Amino acid sequence: MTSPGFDPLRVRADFPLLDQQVNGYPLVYLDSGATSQKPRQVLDAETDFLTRTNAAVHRGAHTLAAEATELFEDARHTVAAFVGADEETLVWTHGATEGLNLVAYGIGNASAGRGGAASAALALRAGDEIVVTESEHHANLIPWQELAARTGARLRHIPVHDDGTLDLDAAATVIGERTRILAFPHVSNVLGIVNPVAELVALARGVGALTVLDACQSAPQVPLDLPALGVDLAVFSGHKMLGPYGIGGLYGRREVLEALPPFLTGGSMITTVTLDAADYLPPPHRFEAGTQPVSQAVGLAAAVRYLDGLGMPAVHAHEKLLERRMREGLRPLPGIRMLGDATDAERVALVAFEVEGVHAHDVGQVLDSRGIAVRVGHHCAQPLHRRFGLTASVRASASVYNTLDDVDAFVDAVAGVRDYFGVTV
Amino acid sequence: MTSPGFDPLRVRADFPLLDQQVNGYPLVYLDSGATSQKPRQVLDAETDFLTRTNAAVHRGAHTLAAEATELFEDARHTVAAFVGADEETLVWTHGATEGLNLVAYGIGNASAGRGGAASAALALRAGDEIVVTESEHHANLIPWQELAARTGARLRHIPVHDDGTLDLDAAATVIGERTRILAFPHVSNVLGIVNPVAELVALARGVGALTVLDACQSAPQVPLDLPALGVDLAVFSGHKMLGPYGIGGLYGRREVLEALPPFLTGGSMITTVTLDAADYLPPPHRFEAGTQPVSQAVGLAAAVRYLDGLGMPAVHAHEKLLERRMREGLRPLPGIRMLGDATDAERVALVAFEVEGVHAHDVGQVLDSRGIAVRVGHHCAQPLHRRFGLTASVRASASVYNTLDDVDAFVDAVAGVRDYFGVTV
Amino acid sequence: MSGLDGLYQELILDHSKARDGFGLAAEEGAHATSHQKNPICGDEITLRVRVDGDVIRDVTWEGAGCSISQASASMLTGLADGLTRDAASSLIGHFREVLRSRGQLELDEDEFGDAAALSGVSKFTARVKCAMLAWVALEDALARA
Amino acid sequence: MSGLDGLYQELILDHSKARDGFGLAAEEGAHATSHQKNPICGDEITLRVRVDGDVIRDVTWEGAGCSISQASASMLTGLADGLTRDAASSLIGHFREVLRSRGQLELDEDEFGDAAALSGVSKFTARVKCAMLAWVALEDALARA
Ligand SMILES: Cc1ncc(COP(=O)(O)O)c(C=O)c1O
Ligand SMILES: Cc1ncc(COP(=O)(O)O)c(C=O)c1O
Repeated sequence: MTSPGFDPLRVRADFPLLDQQVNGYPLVYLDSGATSQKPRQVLDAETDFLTRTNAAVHRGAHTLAAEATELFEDARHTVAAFVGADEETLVWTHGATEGLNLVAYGIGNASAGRGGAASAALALRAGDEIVVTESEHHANLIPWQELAARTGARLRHIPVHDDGTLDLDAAATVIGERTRILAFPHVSNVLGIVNPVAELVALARGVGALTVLDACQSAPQVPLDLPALGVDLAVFSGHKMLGPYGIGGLYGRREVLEALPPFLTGGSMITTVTLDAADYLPPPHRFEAGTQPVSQAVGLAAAVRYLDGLGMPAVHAHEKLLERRMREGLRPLPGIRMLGDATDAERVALVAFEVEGVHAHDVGQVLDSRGIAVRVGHHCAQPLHRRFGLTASVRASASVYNTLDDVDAFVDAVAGVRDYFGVTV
Repeated sequence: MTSPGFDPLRVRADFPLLDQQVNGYPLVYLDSGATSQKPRQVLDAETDFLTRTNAAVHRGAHTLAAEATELFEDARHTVAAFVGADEETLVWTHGATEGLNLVAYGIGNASAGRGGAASAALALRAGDEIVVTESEHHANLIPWQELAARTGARLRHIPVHDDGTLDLDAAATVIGERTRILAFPHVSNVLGIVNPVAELVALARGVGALTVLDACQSAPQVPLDLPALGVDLAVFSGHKMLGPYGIGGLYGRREVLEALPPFLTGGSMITTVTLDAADYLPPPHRFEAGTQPVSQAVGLAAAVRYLDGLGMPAVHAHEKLLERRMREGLRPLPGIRMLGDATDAERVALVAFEVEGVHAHDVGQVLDSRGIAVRVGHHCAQPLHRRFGLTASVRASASVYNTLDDVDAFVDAVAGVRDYFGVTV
Repeated sequence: MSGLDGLYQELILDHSKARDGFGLAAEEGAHATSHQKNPICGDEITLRVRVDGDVIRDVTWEGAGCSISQASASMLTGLADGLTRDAASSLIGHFREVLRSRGQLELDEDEFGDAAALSGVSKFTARVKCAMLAWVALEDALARA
Repeated sequence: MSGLDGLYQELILDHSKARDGFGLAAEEGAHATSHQKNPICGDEITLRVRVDGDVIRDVTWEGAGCSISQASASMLTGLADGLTRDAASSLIGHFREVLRSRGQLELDEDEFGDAAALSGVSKFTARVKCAMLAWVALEDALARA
C-alpha cells in the first residue's frame, strides 16, 4: 500500500470533464467535497457492464444474470476491502444520507417492537439520549432529530471549539449513562479536521452506546480501516470518492447488523412471504430491498480500485500538500477568516472561510468568473455556521486531480475579491 | 403521438448488449420485466453529463453547478411529462421499492404525529384498514405489512380469479368504511394483465381511501397519464423502462404530497435547521434528501425521450403483438399452464407459466442453453404463486427490442423441454 | 471580468451598500410583513409595507444576504413606494419574467428605474433567487395585507 | 446441448425421479431435523437424521425443488447413511469446496459415489445453491443433534 506518490497531471488526464474552459479560463474544480469528478476507468466500468453483462442480479438463473450477480458481489468484496471490512458487513445503500436514515429508522423500528427479541437491545425509550456534534452535516443530524421525536429520546450535542476541534472535555460530560447512540463525522465537511475517533469510541463504549461514523469526507482521502476504528456503524457515498451517483456503503459490525430490523422492505430481502407477514434474510441482504444500483456498484468498485492504484497513503499525502498550500495561501490575506483553523490538527484538503465584508455568494461569483468552482452557502451545516456567527461561507475542497497550480490560482483569485467589491476595512 | 409503428430490428441496433452470443446462440433477452436493457442514447446521455457538466445540483453557484441543476430539473420536467404530470408533482426516488417505502413511512410518520396538523388526515389508527391485491409484488406488500404492524392497522387483500383478473365483486366488499389506503399494481409482474384502475379508484374514492398505484410494469409499455387515472400516488422504476439503475419516480397529487411528512431526512430538503429541529421544504424537494442520482435522472430523461421517439402507442401495439404470439405459441403445447390466461384481458408482453413435471429452474436452464434469457422463481410474488399452487414459475417478458423471431425461438425451446427431461404425462 | 461586470454593475454595488429602506419600521397602521428565505445559502429578508387604501407606503426591510439580494431590496424600496396593489403585482410579474428569461429579456428603465440594472442577473441562473427574494417578500406581504 | 448435458447427467435425472429417502421418517429415537430454503426460487427441503451414538442413520427428507436439488438430496441419502459425524462434516466441506470452484475441481467418485455426477454443477454458479440445499440441511441437522 505504500506508494512513492503520483503525478497529479497524469491523474488529471483520466478525468475528461476537467479538460474544459469555464468563462474563458481553464476549469479549476475545487468542489470535490460536494461531489467528485469521475475517471474514465469508472465510466468505462459502468458502460462495459451495461453493454455486456447487464441483467437482474440475485433473481435470475440465466447466463447473464449469473455473471451480473458475480460482478455485483465481487464489487461488494472490493469496496468492503477498501474500508478494511468483510463483505458480509458491507450493505449497499444509495448514499450516505440513505445509510444514516437506514440506521435511524432501523432503530426506530426496533423501538416500535419490530425485529422481536433480537432487536430489543437497540430500542430507545423516553429519557434515552442520542449525542451528535455541533459540526454535523444535516444528514447526520435530522434523522436523529426525527428518531428522537418519534421515540421520546433526547438529542444532545458535543460543542466545537473556536479552532474547529471538538470539545472533548464537554464530550466526556455530555456522553453519560443515558447515552444510547453517539453519531459523529470522521471529518466535518466544513472544518476538514479529522476527529479523534478512538477517544470518542472509548467514551461511547464506556457507557455502552452505539457509535455511528459519518465517513463521507474521509473515505476519499484517508486510508480507512473501519473495524480497526472500532465504530459500530459507518457510512460513505460513492459520488464523493470518484464513483457514480446513487451508490454508497453502510458498514456495520456483524452483531449490530444482525440485531438491526430491516428498513426498506420489498423484493430480494426476504425468505418466506405470505399475505400477512414476511421473514427476512440475514445481513447484508436484509437491508437491500428491491433492485439494487448494480452498474453503480460495479462503478464504485472501479473507483476504489483506481484509488488503490494510486495508493491511499499517497492520496492522503497529496491532499495534505494541497491543504497546507491552501491555508498558507489564505492566512496572510487581509479580511479572510478560516473556519476552524486549528494549526496542529490532522486534516483533509478542504477549507471553508469567510471574506469579511463580501457575501459568500459574491465571492463564489468572482471565483467562477475566473473558472474556479468552489461551493458557497451553509454546506448543509447550518448549526455549525450559526456557531461561527455566519449564515454562509465559501468552501474549497480538492481531490486527487488537483495540483498546486490549482490552489495558487484559487488563492490569487480570493486575494482580489475585496478589491473588486471596494471593501477596504 | 400516433405512430405508424417501428422496426424492432432498427430499435435493437440501439442496444449494444443484445448483439452477443450466449452458449453459442444469439442472445434472446426475454427478461425485461426484471430489468430492461439500455439504448446507446441513454448511456451517451449519462456519459455526456458526467464528462461535461457534472457538479452538485441545488447546492452550488458556480457555472457547472448551475448547468447541472438545469439539466437535472429539465430531466424532471421530461419524465413528469412522460407520465402526464406536472414537474412539481414528480419526486425522484431510487426506484419503485423506495417510492413505496417513502409513502408507507411517510404515512407512518404522520401516524406518529410528525408533520403536525397538515399531516393528521393521513394518520392511521388501530382498526383502520389497508387493502392490497393477492397479485402484489413484495415491494407493494411488505411496506404495508410493516406499516400495519407499527400502527395497529389491518392489512386485507382483493383476491385474484383463476384467470388472473381481480375479483372486483370481492373488492367491493373488502373496500369499505375502514379502508384508508388501497394499493395495487397497474400490471402485475406475473399476470401481465392491465388492472381496471378506474373501477378500483372509484371504489376507493367512495370510501375516502388513498390510492397508490404500482406502475412498474405499465410505465415501459402502456401510454400513461397518471393524473387522468385519478390515483393519488404512483411509482415506477427507471431500470425497467430503458433507463439507468438507481432512479425512479413517485408521482403524487399536489394536496397529497403537501400533506405527507418527509421520509428520508438530511441535506437539500430543509429551510432552517437548528441543533434541535428542522423546517422542511415543500414537495417535491421535501422528499429528496441528500445528493440525488443526478446523472441517472438525466439518463432516465433520455430513456423516456427514446420511448416517446418510438411513440408509446406504437410501443404498446408492438408489445401486444409479441404477447399474442407468446400466448398463442405456448397454448397448444402439452403440459403448459399459463398463470392468469384470461382471454379478453388487456395485457403487456409478459407471460408466466408452469411446465408440468419440470421445475422452473430446469426449464430456465434448458432455455439458457439456447441463449434464451427468461426469469425463473417466484418473481417476488410468493403469495400469488401460492394461490396458483406453485412455488416457482417461468416468466418471459419482452420489450421494444424484441422481435417475433425472438418469441418463436422461445416457444420452440419451451416445446422441447419436457422431452429433454423425459416427462410424458 | 466582462461577464462579471455585466452582473455587478456600478449601480448594484452602490445600492448594496446604501441599502435604501433598511431597518424595519415599527408595526403601526395597516401594515403587512413577510419573511422569506433562500434555503440554498441561508439568506433571509423580512420586508414590511404599509398599505394606505390601495396604495403602498413605507417599504422597509431587514436581512442579510449577498450584494445582489441587498441591492435588489434597496432598489425595490423606492420603486414600490406609492404604487397601487395592481401596479405592484404587475411590476413583480414582469420582473420575474425577465429574470427567468436566461438573458433573453431586458428590464425596461422607464418601468424599473435603478432596478433595470438587475437585467444582467437573468444570465446567472443560480443568482435569480437572490434578486427575487425581496420581490417575493413584497408579493407575499401584499397578499397578507 | 453439450453444456446442458454436462449439467444434467443421466444419473442426475434418474435420481431426481427415484428420490431415495423421500418421505420423512417419524420422529423417534435420537433424531434431528433441519428445514432449509432457497429464497431465490422458493425451493425447500426438510431433512431428518437419526444419530446412533456417533453414527448417522436413516436419512429421510421431503421437499419440492428442481431436478438438481432433488437428485442431490437423493444421492446424499445413500452416501450419508453409516458415516460418523466427523466423516460427514468433512464430506460436506469437500463438497462445498468443489461446488464453489467454478469448474476448477471435480468430485472424487470413490468419495462421493453417484453424487460425483454433481461436479458439473460447479460451472453453473446460479445452480450451486440448488445442489447444496440438502447438504446444508444435513450439516444443520447434525449441529442440532
Ligand atoms: C459529512 C457529510 N455527511 C453526509 C453527507 C451526505 O452525503 P450524500 O448527500 O451523498 O448522501 C455529506 C455530503 O453531502 C457530507 O459531506
Ligand atoms: C410490479 C412491480 N412492483 C415493484 C417492483 C420493484 O421495483 P424495483 O426493484 O425497481 O424497486 C417490481 C420489479 O421488481 C415490479 O415488477
